[in-house]
Amino acid sequence: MAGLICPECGAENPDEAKRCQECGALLIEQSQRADEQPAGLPEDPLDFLAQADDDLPGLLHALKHEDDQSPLTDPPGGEESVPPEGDEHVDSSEEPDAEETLPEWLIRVRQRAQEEEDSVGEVTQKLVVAQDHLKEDISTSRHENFSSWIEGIRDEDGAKESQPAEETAKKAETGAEEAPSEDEGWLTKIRKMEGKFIEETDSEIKDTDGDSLLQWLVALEEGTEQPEVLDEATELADGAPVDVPADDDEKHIQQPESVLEGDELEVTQQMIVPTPTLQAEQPEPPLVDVTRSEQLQADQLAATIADEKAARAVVKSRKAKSTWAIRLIVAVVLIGSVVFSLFFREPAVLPVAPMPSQHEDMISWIEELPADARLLLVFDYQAAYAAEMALVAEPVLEEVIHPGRQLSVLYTSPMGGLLSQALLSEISADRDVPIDDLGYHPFSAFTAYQAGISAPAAWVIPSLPKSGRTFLADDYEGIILLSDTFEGARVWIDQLSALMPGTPLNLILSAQAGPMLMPYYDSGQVSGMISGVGEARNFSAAEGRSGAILIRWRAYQTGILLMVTLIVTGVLFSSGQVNDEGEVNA
Amino acid sequence: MTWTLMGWIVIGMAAVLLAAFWILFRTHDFDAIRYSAAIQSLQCAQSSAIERGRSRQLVLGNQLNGWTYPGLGLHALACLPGFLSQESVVEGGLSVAAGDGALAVFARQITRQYYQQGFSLGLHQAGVQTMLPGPTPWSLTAGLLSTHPQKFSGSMALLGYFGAEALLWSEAALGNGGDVFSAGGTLAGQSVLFLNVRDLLIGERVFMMPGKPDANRVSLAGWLTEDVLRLLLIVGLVVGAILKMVGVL
Amino acid sequence: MKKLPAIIVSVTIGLTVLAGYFFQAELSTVLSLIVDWGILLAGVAGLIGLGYLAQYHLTRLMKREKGAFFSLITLLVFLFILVAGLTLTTQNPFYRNLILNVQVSVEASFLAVLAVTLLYASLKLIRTRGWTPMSVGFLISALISLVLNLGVGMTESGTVLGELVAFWRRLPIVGARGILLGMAIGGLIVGLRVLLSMHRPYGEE
Amino acid sequence: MNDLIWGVVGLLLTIMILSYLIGDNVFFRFAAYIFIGLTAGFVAVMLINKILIPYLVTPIVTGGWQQWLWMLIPLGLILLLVMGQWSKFASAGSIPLAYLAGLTAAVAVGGAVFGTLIPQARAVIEAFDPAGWYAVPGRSWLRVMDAVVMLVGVIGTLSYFHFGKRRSTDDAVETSNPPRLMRALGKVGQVFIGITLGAVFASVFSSALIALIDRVLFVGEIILKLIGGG
Repeated sequence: MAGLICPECGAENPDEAKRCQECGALLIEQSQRADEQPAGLPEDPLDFLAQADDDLPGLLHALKHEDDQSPLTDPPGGEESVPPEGDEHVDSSEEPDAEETLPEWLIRVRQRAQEEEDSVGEVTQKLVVAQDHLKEDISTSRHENFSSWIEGIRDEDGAKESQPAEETAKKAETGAEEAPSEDEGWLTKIRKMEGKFIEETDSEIKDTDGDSLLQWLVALEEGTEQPEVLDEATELADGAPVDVPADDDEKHIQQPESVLEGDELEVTQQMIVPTPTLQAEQPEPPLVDVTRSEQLQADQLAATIADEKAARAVVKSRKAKSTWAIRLIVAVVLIGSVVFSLFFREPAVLPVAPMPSQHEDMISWIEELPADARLLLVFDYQAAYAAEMALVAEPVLEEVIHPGRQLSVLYTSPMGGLLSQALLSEISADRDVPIDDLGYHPFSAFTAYQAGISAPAAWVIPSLPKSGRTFLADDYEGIILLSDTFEGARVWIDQLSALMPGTPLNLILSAQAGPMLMPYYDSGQVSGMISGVGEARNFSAAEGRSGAILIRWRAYQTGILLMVTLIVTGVLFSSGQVNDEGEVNA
Repeated sequence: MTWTLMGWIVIGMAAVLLAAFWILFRTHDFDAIRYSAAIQSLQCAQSSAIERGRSRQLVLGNQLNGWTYPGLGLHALACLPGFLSQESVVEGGLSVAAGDGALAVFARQITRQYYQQGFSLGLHQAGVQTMLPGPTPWSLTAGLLSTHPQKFSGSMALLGYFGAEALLWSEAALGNGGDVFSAGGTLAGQSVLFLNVRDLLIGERVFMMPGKPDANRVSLAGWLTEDVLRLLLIVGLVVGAILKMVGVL
Repeated sequence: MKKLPAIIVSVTIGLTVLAGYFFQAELSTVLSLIVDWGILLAGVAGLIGLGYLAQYHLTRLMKREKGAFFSLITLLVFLFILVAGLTLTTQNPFYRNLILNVQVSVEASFLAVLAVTLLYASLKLIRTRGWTPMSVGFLISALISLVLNLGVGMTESGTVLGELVAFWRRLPIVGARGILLGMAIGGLIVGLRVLLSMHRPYGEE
Repeated sequence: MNDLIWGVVGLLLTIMILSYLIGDNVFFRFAAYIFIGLTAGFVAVMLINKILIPYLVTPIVTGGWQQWLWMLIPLGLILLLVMGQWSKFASAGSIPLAYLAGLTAAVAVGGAVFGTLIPQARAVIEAFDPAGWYAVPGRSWLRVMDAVVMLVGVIGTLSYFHFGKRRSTDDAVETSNPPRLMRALGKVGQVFIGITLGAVFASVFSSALIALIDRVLFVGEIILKLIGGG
């Protein structure tokens, strides 16, 4: 709660102080009279201000409240006569006579101005406190409070316009005379104390005859022609006559910041009077040294904020429940049909289809292999494709792995070593074939780069440490690459054709790797290839070992046909709800 | 003129063009890059995820250096700062996952330095989580699906090198009501995401990503150099085919 | 000033390795050393990445987050496999069977889940992509390729059907070649940006 | 007996992972967490056995003091990389990562040009070799068509990736479409890209289907063994 204000000099004093610290005047009377306020009112009269939005518009409402409830003119019953704050409209249909039309708070202000010598002190205190509040809340945006308050006042003005113009003009003149010059003294003293008002030259002071706050308040109430102060204020604010906005709903106060921060008192006068929209001066943007990255971050933030304001595409709600059900149905149908084909139907019996050229070339290479051939096997697939690779590789490796031949194995995935041992032990279980493990070759891009620059060194540094890499011998009769992806196979094709251009290279691929590697066969870099179970079925049938594949063949056919059916179904059903943009987000 | 020499000419020309455009854009502005609806909706998805308090997931792929798509891992790292700059307005919620140790170490280094230069290091621990859910493609999938189901409800961005397993990640995110954006992946990865990810950049368009929201000089110079090289390649293919037909080449 | 050493190291190593394509004989010795140390650093970074994994699960365990019990399982299995691998070595039959059976079963099951998800996702193709030249091409190509995967149309080369099937099998390579060429140009620019230190992914942006 | 035990282990893990089709549940997470721990442990063993030892320990142990001096460089880089994991020394980690980034970038540039750009462009151009058309008697028109379709398809695909925006001259409004020629060729490119992705999608499904069939067969066999008394 604000401290005690000295009535003499207006200085602020702590609550418990009895005498003013500045001028030594007695403070006690003041505080006791404040305590005697009627119960209905808030404990400290200044609290009106606290309730009224903490700024000067609230001050005015507070002043009006206080007048309606003060003991002097308070009719019995107290509260009722107080118009609820929100209800600004006085019933204009009643026609009060001239004296009654004046609001009681104005009459009371005048009487107190005449009876008590220092009656204005209390009002002054409220003004100063309000000014303190203003200083604290200068940062809060005033415009909203102003506009609602201004609206309220304008409504009141509207209610009063129905009165004859002369009456209001007469009141304005009397009002102006009643507050004679004896008020000037305390007002100028306060201004000097605060040191906040604009240096006015003497001539200006003369012109603003009746420049007291009270007259001004009164003039406001009369709502007659603009008081001179207002003319001055508007000119002072922007130095140019202001054009009143055409339509009503745009009436709002846009006080230029510079004026608000400047003279407090000046501010209080201007803020109360409803001024039409003023052109805000564009403050000169301060020169700030901003680095490019900060500028980018600022732009980014601005873009983010602008983007958030942008109209956002309506995000259609996802029907999670139905998609889960569809997915479950699809799973049950697929697994059910696979189970039925595997366990409840005979293995397929298929005619041997004619061999494509890449198969024929591989078979001829196998037949031409010498008995003691040295072969290099590169395992470049993950454990997920182990089953498929076993199905495709088995018919080829059965023919290739014979006693007397030597195998060297290298792999690129961590599991490659275990997978190669599992596959080779399964195929050559009954044959004694030595297998040389050349190890794990990760980071295939680095090894492919090294393979590409493997020219003999022009000079050697003897003290260099021996490389940890195992070098590939270059006298293999053949290389077999087992791969599950197009990208993995490509790395090794590039390396091996660079390292051993003369050595025949054969590919055993999963279905996923097949389609994109045909050009390597067409260009002759690869001498033979077989990819996927579809081709392996035909290859193994020609070799008379198609048992494992034929067991799975019907289930494989069922799955493929199911996919074809679903694609067509998807096209038929969803062509109606096609993506409305038409153009895809690509 | 051998093919290897032709390769060196391409590298030299690309380096000179890149440096020249980079210097040029220091003084001139250049706004002639096509509008990408996918990148725009990525920004919307991230903003709405931030507003709804949902998490954001960024996957950098499972390989730093691949041979077939060179530079895809480096490209994912180049996009990372663009995702970090959004985090300045939020208190955590972005998790960066990589399926290769080197990628994870690079990502954490970039994130830490970004916070040290820009905001405050204190935010780093609470802010962005860089992790390795699994060291192989399928263990990365297991890590994403099992440890982070609740993290899929916001927006998910897929960058770098990944295969067909990415379909499981995108279905998990879409099933949780999240938004998915993809700018990367092998041919298999892009072909499976073609089915259910609307905001998908295919082929060379994945390289539109870095810096698109706040196109800095380096990205602009890169795009313009790519356009010039692509036009030269198209002209070269046509001229080469004609010369080959007439027997000159 | 602090960034300079890192930039010098990156540009020097990069330009040396790139020059290796041209001066193969002269630089071969140095290059194999540089690549060996690169593989070593990548391996150590891989181990540090596994450290991140252990740290993540350890944090979840210490904070008793939701699912902390599962993190405990992961940490225990990780330590057991690491210690057993270093002591029993990978040639131990029990160790090999354990790794092989778990890896093959789990990864193959994930691939099986992928098969069902592909089936389900194919229903949403047109709703996601709409009718564009690309989605029409995708549809026709997927249907024909699936049928060819059944082994239909496997005829001797030289027949008309055989030639048409061979022509169709070469058609996807056209798009693949275009995509590879495009991504190679993109990869070239990304690599050059690092070599010219316009983009510094080692944390010195 | 040993096989049956491992078979039951495989059976349980398969059913727990396949239960994900019903929804995210405890069993699935249990199997996934075991799998993550096992994979991480095994990868750590492989990295130690196959990289750390042959590339770091062996050269130090078997080499002389000269080799030992050379090995100080990788040792220093590894030390900096490990120190870089603590926030205080974060900038120390930049140097080893710069080494790795430079190496990766150079391999990317070399791989892009010498591994993909040159070979693929060469393959497109060499399809127009008249000698190749008439090498195989009959249906040379098919070879010519092959070459022309390849050229048009590759050019269309590359045009689809065009980044630049069209600067419309008539009303100076910059649209977000590429130039007209690029846009027309891009439409052709879209068809070829769709054909490629469709073929790859079919092959991915074939592989996944085989894995599903294999898992169902495996589960059936183990159950039959358990019912049939092993």
